[in-house]
Amino acid sequence: MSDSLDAAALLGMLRRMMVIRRFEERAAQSYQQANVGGFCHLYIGQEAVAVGSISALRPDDPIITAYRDHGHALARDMDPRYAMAELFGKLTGCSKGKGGSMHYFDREHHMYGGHAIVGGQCPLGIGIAFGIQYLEEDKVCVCYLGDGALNQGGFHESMNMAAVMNLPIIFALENNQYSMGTHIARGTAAADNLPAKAAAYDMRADACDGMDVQAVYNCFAKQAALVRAGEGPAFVDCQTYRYKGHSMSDPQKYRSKDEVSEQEQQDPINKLVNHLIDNHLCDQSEIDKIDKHAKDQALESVKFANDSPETGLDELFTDVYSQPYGPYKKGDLPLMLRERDPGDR
Amino acid sequence: MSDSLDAAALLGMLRRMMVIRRFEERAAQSYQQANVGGFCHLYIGQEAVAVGSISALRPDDPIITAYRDHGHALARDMDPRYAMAELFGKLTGCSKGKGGSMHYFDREHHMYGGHAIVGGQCPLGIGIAFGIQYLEEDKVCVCYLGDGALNQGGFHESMNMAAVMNLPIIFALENNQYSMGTHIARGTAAADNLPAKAAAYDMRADACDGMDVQAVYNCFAKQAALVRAGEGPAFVDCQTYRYKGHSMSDPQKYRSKDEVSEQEQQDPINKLVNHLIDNHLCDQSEIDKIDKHAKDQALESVKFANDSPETGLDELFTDVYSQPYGPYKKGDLPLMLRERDPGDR
Amino acid sequence: MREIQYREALREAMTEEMARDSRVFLMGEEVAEYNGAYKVSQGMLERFGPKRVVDTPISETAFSGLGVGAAMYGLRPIIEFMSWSFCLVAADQIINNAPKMLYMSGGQFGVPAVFRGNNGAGGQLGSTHSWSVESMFSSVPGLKMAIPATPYDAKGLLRTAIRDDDPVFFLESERLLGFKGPVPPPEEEYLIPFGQADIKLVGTDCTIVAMGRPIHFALQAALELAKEGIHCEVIDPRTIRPLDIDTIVASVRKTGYLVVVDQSWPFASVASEIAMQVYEQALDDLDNKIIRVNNDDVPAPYNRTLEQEMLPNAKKIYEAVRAVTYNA
Amino acid sequence: MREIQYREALREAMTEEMARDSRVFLMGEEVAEYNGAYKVSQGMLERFGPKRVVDTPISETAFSGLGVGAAMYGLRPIIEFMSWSFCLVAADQIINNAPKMLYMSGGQFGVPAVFRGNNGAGGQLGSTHSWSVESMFSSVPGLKMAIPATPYDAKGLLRTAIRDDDPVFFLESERLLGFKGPVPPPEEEYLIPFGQADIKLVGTDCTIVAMGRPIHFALQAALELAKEGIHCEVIDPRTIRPLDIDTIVASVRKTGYLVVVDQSWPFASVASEIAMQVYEQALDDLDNKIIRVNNDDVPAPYNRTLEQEMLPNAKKIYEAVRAVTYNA
Ligand SMILES: Cc1ncc(C[n+]2csc(CCOP(=O)(O)OP(=O)(O)O)c2C)c(N)n1
Ligand SMILES: Cc1ncc(C[n+]2csc(CCOP(=O)(O)OP(=O)(O)O)c2C)c(N)n1
Ligand SMILES: [Mg+2]
Ligand SMILES: [Mg+2]
Repeated sequence: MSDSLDAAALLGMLRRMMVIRRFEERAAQSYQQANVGGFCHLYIGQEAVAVGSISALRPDDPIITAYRDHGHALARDMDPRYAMAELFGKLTGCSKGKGGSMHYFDREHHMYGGHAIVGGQCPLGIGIAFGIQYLEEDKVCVCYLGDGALNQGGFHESMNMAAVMNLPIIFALENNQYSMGTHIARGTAAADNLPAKAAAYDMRADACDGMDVQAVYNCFAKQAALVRAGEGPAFVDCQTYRYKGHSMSDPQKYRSKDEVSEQEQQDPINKLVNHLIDNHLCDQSEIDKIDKHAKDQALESVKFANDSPETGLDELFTDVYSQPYGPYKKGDLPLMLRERDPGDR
Repeated sequence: MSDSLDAAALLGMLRRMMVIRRFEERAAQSYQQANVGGFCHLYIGQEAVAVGSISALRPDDPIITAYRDHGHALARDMDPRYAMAELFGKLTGCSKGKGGSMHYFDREHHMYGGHAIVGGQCPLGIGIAFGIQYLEEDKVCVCYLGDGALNQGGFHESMNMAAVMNLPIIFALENNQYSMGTHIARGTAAADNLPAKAAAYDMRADACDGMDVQAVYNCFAKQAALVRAGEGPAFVDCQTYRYKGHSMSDPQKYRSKDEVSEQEQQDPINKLVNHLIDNHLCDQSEIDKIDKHAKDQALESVKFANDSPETGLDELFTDVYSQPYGPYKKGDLPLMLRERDPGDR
Repeated sequence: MREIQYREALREAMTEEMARDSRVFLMGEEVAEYNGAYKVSQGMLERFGPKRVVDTPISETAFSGLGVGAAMYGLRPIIEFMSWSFCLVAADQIINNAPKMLYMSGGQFGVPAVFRGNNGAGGQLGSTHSWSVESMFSSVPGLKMAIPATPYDAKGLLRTAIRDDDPVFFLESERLLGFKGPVPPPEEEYLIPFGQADIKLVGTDCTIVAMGRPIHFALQAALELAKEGIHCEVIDPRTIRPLDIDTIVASVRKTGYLVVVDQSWPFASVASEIAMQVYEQALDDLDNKIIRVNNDDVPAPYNRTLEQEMLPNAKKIYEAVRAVTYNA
Repeated sequence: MREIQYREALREAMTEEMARDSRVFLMGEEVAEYNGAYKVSQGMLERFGPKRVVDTPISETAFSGLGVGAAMYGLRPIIEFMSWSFCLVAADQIINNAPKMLYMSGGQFGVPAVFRGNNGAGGQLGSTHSWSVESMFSSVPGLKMAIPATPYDAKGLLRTAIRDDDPVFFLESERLLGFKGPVPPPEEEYLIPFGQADIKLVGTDCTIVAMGRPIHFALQAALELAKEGIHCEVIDPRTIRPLDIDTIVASVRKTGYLVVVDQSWPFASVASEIAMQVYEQALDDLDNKIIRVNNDDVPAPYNRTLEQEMLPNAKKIYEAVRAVTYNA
């Protein structure tokens, strides 16, 4: 536990984790009500990873992730209304309802998207890092990936190129132990020695308890500082767990209820709450207030999404080309980038 | 130096290395005379790798390699006539003139091809190894790759799957230090610590002096035995060097003449000759005889290729489908598999 | 006849072929312990064991290449892509290695592998997850391509695919997995030969060619049109490579009109090809131009209404037939 | 006008655009220290330094994805594939990520990247190294595709490609790299807009559409045919996406005959598409069926004679024109 985090900072992280948790609960509910379609992968249980790491970055450090991306967007302070509207497929969504759950983007908050092909974001991540290096900026790119992505060739090629080119990037492994129904030990050789994955590229490896937001914060603060100091890329194993199924339709026969409830004892939100109370950094009423606000925001996001008008069919042919031709038309930017209520964040 | 190799075995290896060397010289000449087209990658300098490793295998252990494949085919005792005819694009070639230099195949000798997409043979290699395991055979697959292939995603995915599934395969890295004009240290992170590439998959790593055919033999004999004993796959770094350019049109500005001639001091053929002479395992006349025979075979292969009739245009539409339809027709097997002169080997 | 689901038909085909030929195995992500991401392989691990029903890491390049290598070695792999959208990371293995090995090796090494999985949009999965690969891959010589639209076809074609000595791209439809239809009982073995179109509906006034899921939209449209006195002949080629152009041409000679439906993008599509071949062979029999109904030429959107609008739906087919037969 | 090689034209386009816009960089295998595997980028490292002319490992997935990510970040990458045949290991990055990012992000992240390299057979490289990707990839919405046949077009189109805000697939020809043609001097800046076909030869009797290297075969055939009194109009679309169908249709309206030449495989090809669109727009103006001249529908063989026979050569084009105009 670092002493660099004061109560305000911790409460900010708590607030974000709670917003994610409550948002995801509403997302699940909306999915069950058939207001959300496609695949919907919830972040519940993993909140500390996105919040801890993103809190350790500067607001303009670019991030990129896989399809389990709600948490990262919200940790980056995307307004939950735009996030929920995206799930509802509305034009008011962060990707204008064209991306859906797996494809959250937020240019203003330097979120380069959720990406749905496993491992496919890694080459993009080194591209962003290359851009930082090329433009000689003092930034760090964080590229999140699931443990399943460890087995994709694109991950390895990207690790190698990041190392060879000394790119300012952190590969943040969200190691929740499962890729769908496959435990990491079944699909990944040397699963008990993940630093070896970085050593193969002479890359710095680190690890943190991904259920402890302060541990995540400290680890990323350290690694981001090293990257900024020119020490080259890093690979961080964030040990975490997802409480819910892989997506909304997962019978979860590959793990026991006991395993899940044992992991739920490690709940990152409870852990931080306990820390705050135990150390008298705040009282329960403050926490209740934060949770209430998170719940309200989540509810409000559903209302916003519901109330948003249906998308016009003409949107089919917008945003295909930046320089349109023939049937293709210029699209408007997402509402999110055009009209933002600063009070709501 | 192992004492398991008697004079006869060593002379057999010498013979094969000399056949490769002389064959490649004729191939180069034929290329310059425009009898050979496409890309032609010579094996000169690397002979000890193919010959040492293949000599350590059983004749029916399957092998597969990249496009620099002449050496492997000849080490596997493909008749040089069929090899040269392939370069000439004749129907009498090992792949009926349809494959060319980069695509030598020999079903009888369990050579599963040269493959021209860098790293593309690795997934095929684990497929062959899977076949061995599935059929419960006592065989080992050797999958050769260049140092450039270390940076292809398919290599990593294959290493991981080989490890996870405990497949009977040896990944034989022909580390000649260059992929075209790129020195391994420029393109590959941790180039000075290649065992780390295997450690990333908890795979056994080994290395050998690829300019010393006995060292290669011993290394592969040991590793093949371990694989057969069920100890799982291995990764072997064979440190070698190519004397000639990457292909026939390489100005070679990326390395100095001194570097090349220094390496030529390590010549694998000379090394074995010296060993044989110094240890009185044979005399110079025997060596001259072997070389003479190799030269004759190479010359004869050119003559055979030249004299082979032109391929008929109807061959365009054969071998496209095993179960032909429409315009597609059944092809004859290569001459090599139909009519073989055992005396010539 | 009993009715079973499309997914059950696929499972039966695999199960029966695996029982028949010990060289056949199934490999893919979550096919074994999870019983299949879409429950296609449910129960197969239990029946055949982990040697023949094999889970893989998320390594499409490695496991599809493994299938090619194992096929060269004499096995008969069935490689499942959870979705064809995920085959793009393995494109080199499946379109360079699989279909060209026999040719490059001068006939020495064939690749009797089946690559199968969900193809086509319709589940609101967004642009990268909604591929229809028929146009892109059917242009590659050396492979075969089947695309069943019913449980009957799914079973009969998959059995043929598994027995075929060449690489077969087998395009299923996630949207159809639960679709039920008549299939003979297991003891009545049947195979559907490749290159034989099926006339799903006999008609006289306009030919509709469609493949895969859109067959059902075509039948829907035909039903509607029949009420209005336009009797469509609905033809399902069932395999795209080989393509049974003869049956299509014969139908066009009869009806004089053609609408081609294809759930991939219009440019250089299977629809373009079929239309072009009909022009080549039956120009004089056509009473009007051919109309193609494809996906709209845009990436697949997530929004449900937009996605439905983008696909070749029954409404579009209906309108195409009305438009093409206006001079009838 | 001075004459320069096709490769020099490419180099000039890159050099001038890099001088003009500091966000433009070139990345690929052997582009820097080796001066380009085919000497296209000769001297560029010296001029622009290793930051902007960047060698990569043999990691097409990583470096083409890097290009997409860098483009999202605001740079203007030129990603060189030593050959388009090697792009298949990177297919997901170039056809899933590059062309769909703008759409999936609701217009937030465009991908102004150019992917370029050698395309097409003819060098006896065998089946896996002889791809012509125009048919396969032109079906993907969100990308643009250019295919220059002359040094003039190479330079003008590549400059446009680099300035374009969308991903451009730029298909060069190894066989043409040494081909010389007139190009204005560097001080005379010119850009060739996408979607504007070029009439390479004006004629009255038959329209030949060809793209890339086969343009030269078409011109050869036209020369021969002119001697026999058949005056062909040879049209080079120059970009396949967007496709200037109007110029083609206008020509067909004039000549009444059409031969389409395409160096990719026939099934579901660009040739099928062009023919189909002409039928759609100008059926009544056609005096005969359209003939396509494609690669033979087989993998590329190594044997030189077979390979030449397989390609759409001048002889095949000549015969196609004779066949199509027999009733003229
Ligand atoms: C290349 C590819 N193959 C398969 C899939 C299907 N798929 C989606 S998520 C997933 C599991 C990924 O697990 P992991 O990377 O651990 O991420 P997590 O779901 O745990 O966040 C799979 C197999 C895909 N999207 N892309
Ligand atoms: C995927 C892919 N990218 C690029 C190429 C072009 N290429 C052919 S050989 C080669 C260098 C390979 O070097 P290495 O693996 O070390 O083998 P070596 O030539 O030294 O035997 C390259 C870049 C290719 N064939 N495949
Ligand atoms: Mg996981
Ligand atoms: Mg090398």
